Amino acid sequence: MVPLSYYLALSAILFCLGVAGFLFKQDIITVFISIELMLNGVNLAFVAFSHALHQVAGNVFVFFVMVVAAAEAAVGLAIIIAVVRNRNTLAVDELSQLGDK
Amino acid sequence: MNLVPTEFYLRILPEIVLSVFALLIMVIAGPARHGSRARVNGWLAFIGCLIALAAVTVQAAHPGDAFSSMFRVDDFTIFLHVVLIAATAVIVLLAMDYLPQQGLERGEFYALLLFATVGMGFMVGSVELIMIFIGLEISSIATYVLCGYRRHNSHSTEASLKYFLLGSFATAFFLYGIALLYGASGTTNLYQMANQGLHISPDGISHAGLVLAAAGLMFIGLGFKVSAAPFQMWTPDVYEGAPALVTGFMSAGPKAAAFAVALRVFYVALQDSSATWFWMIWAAAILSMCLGNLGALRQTNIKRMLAYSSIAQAGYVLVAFAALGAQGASAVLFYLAAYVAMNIGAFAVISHWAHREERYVELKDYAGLGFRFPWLGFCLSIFLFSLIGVPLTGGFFGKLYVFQAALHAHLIGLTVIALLNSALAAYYYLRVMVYLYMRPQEQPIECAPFTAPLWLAVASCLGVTFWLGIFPTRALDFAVKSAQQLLH
Amino acid sequence: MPIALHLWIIPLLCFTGFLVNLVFGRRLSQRAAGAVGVLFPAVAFGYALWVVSQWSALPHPYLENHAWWMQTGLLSIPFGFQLDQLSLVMLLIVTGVGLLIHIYSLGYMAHEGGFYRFFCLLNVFMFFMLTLVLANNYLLMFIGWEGVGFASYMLIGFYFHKDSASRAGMKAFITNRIGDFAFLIGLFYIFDHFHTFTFSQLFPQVQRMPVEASWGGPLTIIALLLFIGATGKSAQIPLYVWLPDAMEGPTPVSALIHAATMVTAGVYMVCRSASIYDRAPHALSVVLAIGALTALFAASIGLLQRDIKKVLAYSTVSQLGYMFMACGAAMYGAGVFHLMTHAFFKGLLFLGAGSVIHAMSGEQDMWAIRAAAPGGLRKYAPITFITFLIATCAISGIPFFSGFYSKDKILYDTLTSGHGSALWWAVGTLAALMTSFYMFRALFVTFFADPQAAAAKVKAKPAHGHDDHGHHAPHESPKAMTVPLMILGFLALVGGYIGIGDRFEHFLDPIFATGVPPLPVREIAGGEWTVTIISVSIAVLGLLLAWLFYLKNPALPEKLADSMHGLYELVFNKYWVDELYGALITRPLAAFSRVVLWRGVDAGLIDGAVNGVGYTAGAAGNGLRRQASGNIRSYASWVALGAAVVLLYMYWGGPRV
Amino acid sequence: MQLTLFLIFGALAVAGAINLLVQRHPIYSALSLVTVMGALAVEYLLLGAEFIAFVQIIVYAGAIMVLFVFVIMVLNAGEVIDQPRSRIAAFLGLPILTLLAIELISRVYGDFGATTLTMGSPMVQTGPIGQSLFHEFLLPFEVTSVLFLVGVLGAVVLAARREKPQVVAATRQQHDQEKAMAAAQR
Amino acid sequence: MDFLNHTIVSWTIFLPLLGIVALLLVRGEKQERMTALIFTTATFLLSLHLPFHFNSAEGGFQFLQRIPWIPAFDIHYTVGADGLSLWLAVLTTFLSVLGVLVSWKSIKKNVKAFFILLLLLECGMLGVFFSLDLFLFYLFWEVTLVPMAFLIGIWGHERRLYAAVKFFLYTMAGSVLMLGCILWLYNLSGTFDYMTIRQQMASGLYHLSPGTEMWLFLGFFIAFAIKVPLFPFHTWLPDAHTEAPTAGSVLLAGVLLKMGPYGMLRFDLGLFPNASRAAAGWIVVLGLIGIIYGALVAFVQPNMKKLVAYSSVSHMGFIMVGVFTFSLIGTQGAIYQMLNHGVSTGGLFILVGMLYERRHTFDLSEYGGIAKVMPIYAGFFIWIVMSSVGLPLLNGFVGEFMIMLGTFTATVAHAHVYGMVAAVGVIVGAMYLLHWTRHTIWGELANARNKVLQDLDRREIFVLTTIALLTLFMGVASPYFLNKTSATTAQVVQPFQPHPAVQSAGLVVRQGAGQ
Repeated sequence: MVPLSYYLALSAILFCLGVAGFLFKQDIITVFISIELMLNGVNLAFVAFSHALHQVAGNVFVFFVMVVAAAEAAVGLAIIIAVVRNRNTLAVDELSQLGDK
Repeated sequence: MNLVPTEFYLRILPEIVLSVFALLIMVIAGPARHGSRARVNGWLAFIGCLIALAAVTVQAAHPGDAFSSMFRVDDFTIFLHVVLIAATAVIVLLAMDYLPQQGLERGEFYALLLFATVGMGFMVGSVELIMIFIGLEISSIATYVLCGYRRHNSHSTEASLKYFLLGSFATAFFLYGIALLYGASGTTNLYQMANQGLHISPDGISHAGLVLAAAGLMFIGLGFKVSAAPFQMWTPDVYEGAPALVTGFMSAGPKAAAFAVALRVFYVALQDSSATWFWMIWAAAILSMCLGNLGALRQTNIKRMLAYSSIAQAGYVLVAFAALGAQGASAVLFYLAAYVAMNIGAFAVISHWAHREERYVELKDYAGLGFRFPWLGFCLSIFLFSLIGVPLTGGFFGKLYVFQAALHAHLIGLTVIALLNSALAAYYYLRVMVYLYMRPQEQPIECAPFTAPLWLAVASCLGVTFWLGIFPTRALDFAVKSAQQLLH
Repeated sequence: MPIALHLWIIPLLCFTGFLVNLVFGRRLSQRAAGAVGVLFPAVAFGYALWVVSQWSALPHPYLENHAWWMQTGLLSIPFGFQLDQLSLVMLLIVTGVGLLIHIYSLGYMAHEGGFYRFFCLLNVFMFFMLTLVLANNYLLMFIGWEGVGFASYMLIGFYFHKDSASRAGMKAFITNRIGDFAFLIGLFYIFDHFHTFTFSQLFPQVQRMPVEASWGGPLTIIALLLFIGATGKSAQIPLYVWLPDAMEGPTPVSALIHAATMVTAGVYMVCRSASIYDRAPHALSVVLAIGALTALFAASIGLLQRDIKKVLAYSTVSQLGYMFMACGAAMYGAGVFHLMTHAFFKGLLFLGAGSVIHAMSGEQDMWAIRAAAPGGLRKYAPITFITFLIATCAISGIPFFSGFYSKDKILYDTLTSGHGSALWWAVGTLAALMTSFYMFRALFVTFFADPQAAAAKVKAKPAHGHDDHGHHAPHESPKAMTVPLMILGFLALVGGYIGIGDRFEHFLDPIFATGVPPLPVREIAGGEWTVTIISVSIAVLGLLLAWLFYLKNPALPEKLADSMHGLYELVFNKYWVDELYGALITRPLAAFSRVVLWRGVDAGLIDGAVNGVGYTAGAAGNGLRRQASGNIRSYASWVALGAAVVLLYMYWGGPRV
Repeated sequence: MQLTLFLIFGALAVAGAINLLVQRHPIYSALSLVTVMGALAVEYLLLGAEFIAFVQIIVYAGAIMVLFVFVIMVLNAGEVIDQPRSRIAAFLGLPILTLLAIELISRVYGDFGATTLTMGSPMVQTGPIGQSLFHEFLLPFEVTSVLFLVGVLGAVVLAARREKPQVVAATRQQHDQEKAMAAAQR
Repeated sequence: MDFLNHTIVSWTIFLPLLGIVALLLVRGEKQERMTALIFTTATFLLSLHLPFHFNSAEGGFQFLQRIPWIPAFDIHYTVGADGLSLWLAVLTTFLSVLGVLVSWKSIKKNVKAFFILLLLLECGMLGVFFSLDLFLFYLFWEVTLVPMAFLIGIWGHERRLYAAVKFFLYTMAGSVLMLGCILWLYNLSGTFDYMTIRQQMASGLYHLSPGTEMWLFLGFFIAFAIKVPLFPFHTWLPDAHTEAPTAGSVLLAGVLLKMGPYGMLRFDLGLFPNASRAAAGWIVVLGLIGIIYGALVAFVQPNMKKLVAYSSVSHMGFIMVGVFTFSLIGTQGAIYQMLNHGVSTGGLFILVGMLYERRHTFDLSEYGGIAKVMPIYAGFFIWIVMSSVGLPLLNGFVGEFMIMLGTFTATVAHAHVYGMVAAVGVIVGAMYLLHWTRHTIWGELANARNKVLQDLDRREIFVLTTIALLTLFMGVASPYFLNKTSATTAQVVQPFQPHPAVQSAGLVVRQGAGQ
């Protein structure tokens, strides 16, 4: 007997840790990974709700989220590769050529 | 298992047409990659857009829901389809001028544009959150790629990465909002949420708080996409770094689509809690206008300046958004239409003037342009005037409608701030014209020959800008009807 | 209406002259321009004479109205003219003396530049002056009032290349405007109370009102305001300062405008408003006091002036004071009488002075003239001398000359009238003494050889002369100048006789019968003869003193000046009034405008605020820009912050649904 | 029992996530994420989401994360030893995060505090999921193909090396000409 | 004729636009100048139709034309003329002709664009005066803004950019608030039609609270006050004037400033009588400050154009006082003063421009003794300065006098004080103008570069003669102009009269005067 709220809290924690990763990590790939962590947190919430509501839909949503994550990963990593080719760095803080100085 | 009824496909016909043409381009993009034959891709894409526009009429002839009520064809859908596909058509035309000039001509550009439009089509037509999310992702991913299209340029790739990372970050919030809303209501269909009322979830417990949190989270995602403050920080950098034409596209299409989604979500699904989220919109509107306009004041790069301007423009749309009701929605729609026309028009001129590798995007590069190339200068001026909100242009009538709606909703303070902002904004738009006409040029910059697609594109933007400004009745009626259908 | 006089033709004739010379003057020869300039006033004078011939057949007053000048609501102002005894007198003076001076100018201005321009302006002056005297309402009168001011301004600045001339013109105009300001407010009060400016409608209304006993009565206020206007135009204390400077203009101008006609407009206006003044005894007392004080004050300054025109200018101020004294004593007829004789003799004096200056190639300093004309100028310019002598006698009040009759009348009236008093009579008499002294001083110094001629040196500073004159030996002036001198000499001699037995005043009586019963006349011992004898002795005394000082014993004045050094300096420097005005008003105003208003308030405060808004916006924009550092994680932090705030609001701040 | 499992794997997931944060080398972060995913797969199983649990392992942890690791290898990514330059993230990051976490957790926790889930509820079978994918969710399912297409196209556009050398040369030449022209005009 | 009467206003407004089309078609600077001249002249002649066929007895709108435009907002293209707009429109067309003439030689670059903007400006200004639909009014209001800013910015002098931007932003800031108020009115009434709104406002249909009415009033008022410009909103004016080309200054001073008082009479007084009454005291005080302040600041200006610009502040102060004391005479005077100021100050700017064309400086210290080398110029100079000083028989006096008299005798509180303070303007006005005269055309011809100046040529003489004759005509024949405006003015001031008896008495023209 696990209360729904436990699952939701876990999902929120994971989501927030993802945010933290985005905010604090220094290299692009980890930042991207943090986004995946956030999505995982959301997925957990979907599944938990799906379970609580006795619906299939939530599971399907998670499926779609994964699909999206896959597409995003493909493009995102391609972008990262393009960036690295241009700049030869993976440090997020290095990528601030644009911006008001 | 029943066959899917034909109307369902007719209802998404524009998307199908666009996808088909995008695939076609992908297929022939290989053989026709370079040289004069590359132009075939562009014309193909343009024809695709025209056929898609024709398909919109087919779509319009079959109003109703499709695919388990995931997609809805109503006037709202039609209105935005017209705007978005027309915008893409213009961008395609411009690309035929821009890409060869930049040495970037490859068919994939057009395919990505069309796919992005497909995504936006689904965003505006869907009434179900997951579908909306997927549409959003399609258009976003395509746009991320387009931003980095000049892949050997560090600015372009940096912009792409910034947009991608921050965009995904914001999308995660949006998705979390969807999850919470799903949990609170047991459904992801917006109209179903509206019908059952969000106060009572299937378990019989009120989840009003959760709904509000979901509203906030979704606004973060959507606010990011429309570059509303305080989620606007990415805009200047990405707009500056992306190829000028892509910037034009980004500032128009995805923004309009995201606003459409916001309308559906907030006006339809979340209408019961409007008393709460209203203030969020209200604050975001003020912040967007002020931050956008103030930030633009001292910019020297015209793309960056227009980025800040687009933040401010989002603020004006949010003013209409805050007006609520059919009037607010129709004002949003009308303003978006006008904004798309004038902003793409402005970027058309800018992207043509940018020259190879976008060397000339600083304001000083525009010195004396107005008299050396009178038509180019004239067009840019008209678009800027429209952005300022000078009468006889679509921008003016859009603003008028926005402010009228806001005043109608007794949002006096908001309207006054918006009015003052639009006066403040005049400064930096005018500054461009100061360079165009009032400063002597420092170096003679030659202008690439004006190609037919460019003229066609600019002329249509000009035409629409004036049409919306002088004879707005038809567009206005359409917007009103769309808004009414949205709410029913 | 049996006779239509078409009075409008008279001013318009002069205006035509103005226009003709304005448009074609440059292309006309000097002779033709002069002919045009003289012809139109001549015809006007002829027309005026014809009007006189019709006099007996006319209704009194004769009125005519033409188009509306202004017409809206209650305000309707016609181009309307009025001919009555007063305006008839003025008409004749203006056209007559004016014509003579025009003719004189033909000779005087022959060698000056801008010949056509001079006649142009002289004609336009005539036009405005005639409008002033013929107007049937205050506002039309105001056209003339301002217009003559304009003409005077232009003519004072005739030698525009001289800074002093343009400065003097400006000073005249602005000082006049200060008076006009009060005049205008007086007009506003009139309209506020009576809803009309037309004499024939206004005065009957006024005449139904009682005599006011307080200072605050409407008529008193109106009368005082109008009088302030008059002090501007007629150069009374405190606004007299422009007239001496106005001598920068060509001498005929001084004669016509600043002696004979324009400056008397104030007197004319006060006389015209007799109905109002009669009911405002307080205002009358002010008029009397100001007039008497001005007479004395200006005369005292005249005592020590070295420039012949300046002497005459202060004399004019002083004589105008006499006229106001008459008005202040409610004896308007005497004022007008003096106005007329003054026009003759002062016009003559100025023309004579002009002739002298002409003879001396532009020299104006009396001592310099004396030095440059060995043996006395009278030998070289006998006609000028004789006419000048006549005029001097007239102004000094030597019996049987015109000035004697009018001035004597004024002094007598001041003493005896219910509004007058012995004090002001004494002041007037003292001024008369001074007048006699300084006029004969001028005569002696200018026309008679210095008894110490052998040793004479020009002590005076080099005088400012007319650039256009060459330097020739002293000579008599041409006919064009001497003939008007002679005519005016004749008038100055006999002009007073029409006043014998108060005939002139009785002629004017219908105008000044305002319905207020005259105050009882104060009886004095010996009646009029007492006053006359005193006046005559005073005049002779002045003559003798002048003779003593400047012919008999020329060393005496210096000794006297040394013994009363302070007083001498004070009077010689015209009581420092110009300097006082400059230090108290003109310069502080300019400095205030420049430093406080312009630099401080306008550029600093207001525009500073405007630009400050812009600057603040720009600075705010720059501040915002600093946030756009380009750092992805910073941007994400902003998004997260936004998210946190939004959620916080949704969580805590939002209205519960 | 369920609670225990939930707690164990929940703790594992959180620990993985924290490890992701703490690790300095991206490869360890990626592997930490795989840990999180695995732990979550167990949680999905606890929630009866069999299909999702396996997809999580196979597709997410298997395919997507492999892609990550692959890219990390390709780029030869190492530790980033840069000084952090985002002042706002450094100073405001933690407060913001704390605020956000408190808000989210308390909200979701508070709203469903009373709802408990029983393990007794039936497992979601793969069959119904498939059915709904081709029935109710036909449109999104079809549209994801477009999504993938875009993904592929994007990856190709951005990452593929394929420019023909002579074209590049021609482009350069043109560029140089333009520059020379501009210089001459100056 | 009937057709013409119904469409004349539109013809007048849009003939300049036709001129733009024609300009686009012709080639060659000379032909462009001629085209501009032909079209402005034609517009002027066409606009003369209005006074000749105007029914003076009718206070309402005439030559009405009404075409539905945007039904969704009940926007109509409604144009017409009444006493307020009649002469202002004629003034506009007249000054536009002069604007072309004075630009004949001074504009050397981008001639075509210059005249296009000038014609566009003319169209806008005419539209402002003729519009009877708030939407249309705002539209034309903004249309005037753009060409003016460009005229300043492109063909102006050293600090033209600053001036153009300042002009644009300052005016824009005011007009957006007006837009807000227009929309508010629309939300109240459901229409943009001026006549309908006015009628409904007057009938008290909306039950506006005094506070609301005041805000609405202020929204309109600030836009107009900036345009006037009323102290302390005036600082854009010296900059704009100093930098503008001559034609720009002429039209700016001559017409654009008039849009302020016109708007106040039409909208503020017409729609919000209660608020107008409540705010009048402050406004009159500001106007009075403007009169004296403008004059004093003008007095110390070293720059001729700034001097004239500040003189405008002073003169426009008179108009403000006349408008906001609500007397028939004062308001009539204000209307007349608008015309006078347009002609006289336009003339002054032309005079300045002619000197500038010869010497390329506005610095007062560079001049002096000009009368010696340019006697014809000096003659016109004196004439027009005198018209501005307010010499009776020239135009300036009539307006100023009526304003002061109307103010002094008005029924508002402190009317006497207002009138007296306004009359101080008579003194200070003479001060700065004569000061200017003294240092420009008078004095010694010291500067060697001034010794070779050419006197006016035929074109310049023609321009100045026109103005001079007009000042004279307007100075002596004011009833010709004011009889046509009086019925409308009576309507405007009617709500402000305390007693019906006084007001009807005010309307009766006393025919017997002087007879």
